[in-house]
Amino acid sequence: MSETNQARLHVELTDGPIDFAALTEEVRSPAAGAVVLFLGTVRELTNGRRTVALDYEGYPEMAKAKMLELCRGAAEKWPVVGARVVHRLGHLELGDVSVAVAVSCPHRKDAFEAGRFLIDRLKEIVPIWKKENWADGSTEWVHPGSEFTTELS
Amino acid sequence: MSETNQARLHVELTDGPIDFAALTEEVRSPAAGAVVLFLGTVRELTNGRRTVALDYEGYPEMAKAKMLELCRGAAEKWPVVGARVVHRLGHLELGDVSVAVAVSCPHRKDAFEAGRFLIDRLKEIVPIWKKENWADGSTEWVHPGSEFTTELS
Amino acid sequence: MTVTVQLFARARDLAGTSSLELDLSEAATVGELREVLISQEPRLTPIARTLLVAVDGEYAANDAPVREGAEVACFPPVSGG
Amino acid sequence: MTVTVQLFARARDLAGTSSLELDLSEAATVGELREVLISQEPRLTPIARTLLVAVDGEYAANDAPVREGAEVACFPPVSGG
Repeated sequence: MSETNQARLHVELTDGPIDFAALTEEVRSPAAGAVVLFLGTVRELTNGRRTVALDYEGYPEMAKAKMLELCRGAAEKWPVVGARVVHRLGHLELGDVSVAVAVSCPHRKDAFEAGRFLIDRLKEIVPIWKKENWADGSTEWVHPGSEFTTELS
Repeated sequence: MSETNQARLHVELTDGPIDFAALTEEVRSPAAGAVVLFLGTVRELTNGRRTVALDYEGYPEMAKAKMLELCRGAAEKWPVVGARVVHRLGHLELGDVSVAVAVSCPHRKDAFEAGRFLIDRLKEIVPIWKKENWADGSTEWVHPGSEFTTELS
Repeated sequence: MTVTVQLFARARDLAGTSSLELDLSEAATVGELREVLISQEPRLTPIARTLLVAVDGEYAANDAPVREGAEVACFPPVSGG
Repeated sequence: MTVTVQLFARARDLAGTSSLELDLSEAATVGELREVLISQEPRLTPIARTLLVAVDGEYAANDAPVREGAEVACFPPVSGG
């Protein structure tokens, strides 16, 4: 089977900045006419509250296994030429890139759908958690679906 | 009005390689939690035929005006923090990036939709044309909706 | 009046030139411009049906007026991206 | 048998530790593990309802078995990205 027909998939967790330009280069290919890169970045405002930083924690082995599972799932649903999923852990400042998804397909519709699938599902099943560092000095784990009080740090 | 509320939009035509990493950096912002980059690249196979290169020609003033019009349209439909649309003209080899769209929004759903809108509409209304250089030595303008014979070069 | 028409892509290749001067009536429309264009340059006939016309940077329908000094361009359906 | 449970995020913060040893019956299920976890570490009660359990890297339902030597982790709903 030629390289063209093999979906080249790679996932990574990192404590440092994500080199999204390199990820994008890695999925480019003459077999693909379309590349979609998604970056999640640390946003200042969430429901009107001001964030100064986020701390990301992961369950590394399972997180990587689930990220690779998602890449394989995408490659089953769409003609993926290459896919990369990288998540950063640790302390991130405003504007920092927390997650990058890069995917290439022959045509753009598939590349957009595969990219959207990868980030949507990552947020649902990959065991990584973020803690908000609010501007008022409090911190708070973000756990969708659970209700809890703010812990003042 | 703060910078956060101003959609920073920029379009460009270029004869050289597109620095998509720089474009992506330009739309990043603490006001945006999501960045989507789309790259169109020169694909080797189209309906089973082998391409060796593409030549892109544009009607520059109108192309840039239409690209900016699309950015403004996107910024009306979605909360766009920043958008960049760059198209390359001239002779492109296999794998080269012909077009780049970078867009940032507070949330990923909007960023994906705005990115998809920009590239879909670009292909419909921006006056740029590509000529296929097939591996068999023939060349052919790609003009959707028109039927024409192949011109042997 | 005389109007200069820019041609692009396959339209330019077929006509063998990137611009043409057309003699139009004073109250000419885009539709009339198309007719004069094809009669003056019949090599454009194969793409006459799909040819697009832009006047001053905007796509123009056949009933749109063409004023003296307007920037006019004719070209096939676009295929960028 | 004794099973080590890794805790993450708010679960670790509430328990004040990143892992706990639990004494389980030989034919224990994930459901039993949850009960033992909360009774041994009642500070996890506020998130007991939403706590997820992974066994050997896979999400596990309450009726799934927990075998000796399995890698077990308990954590709140994920919030990466």
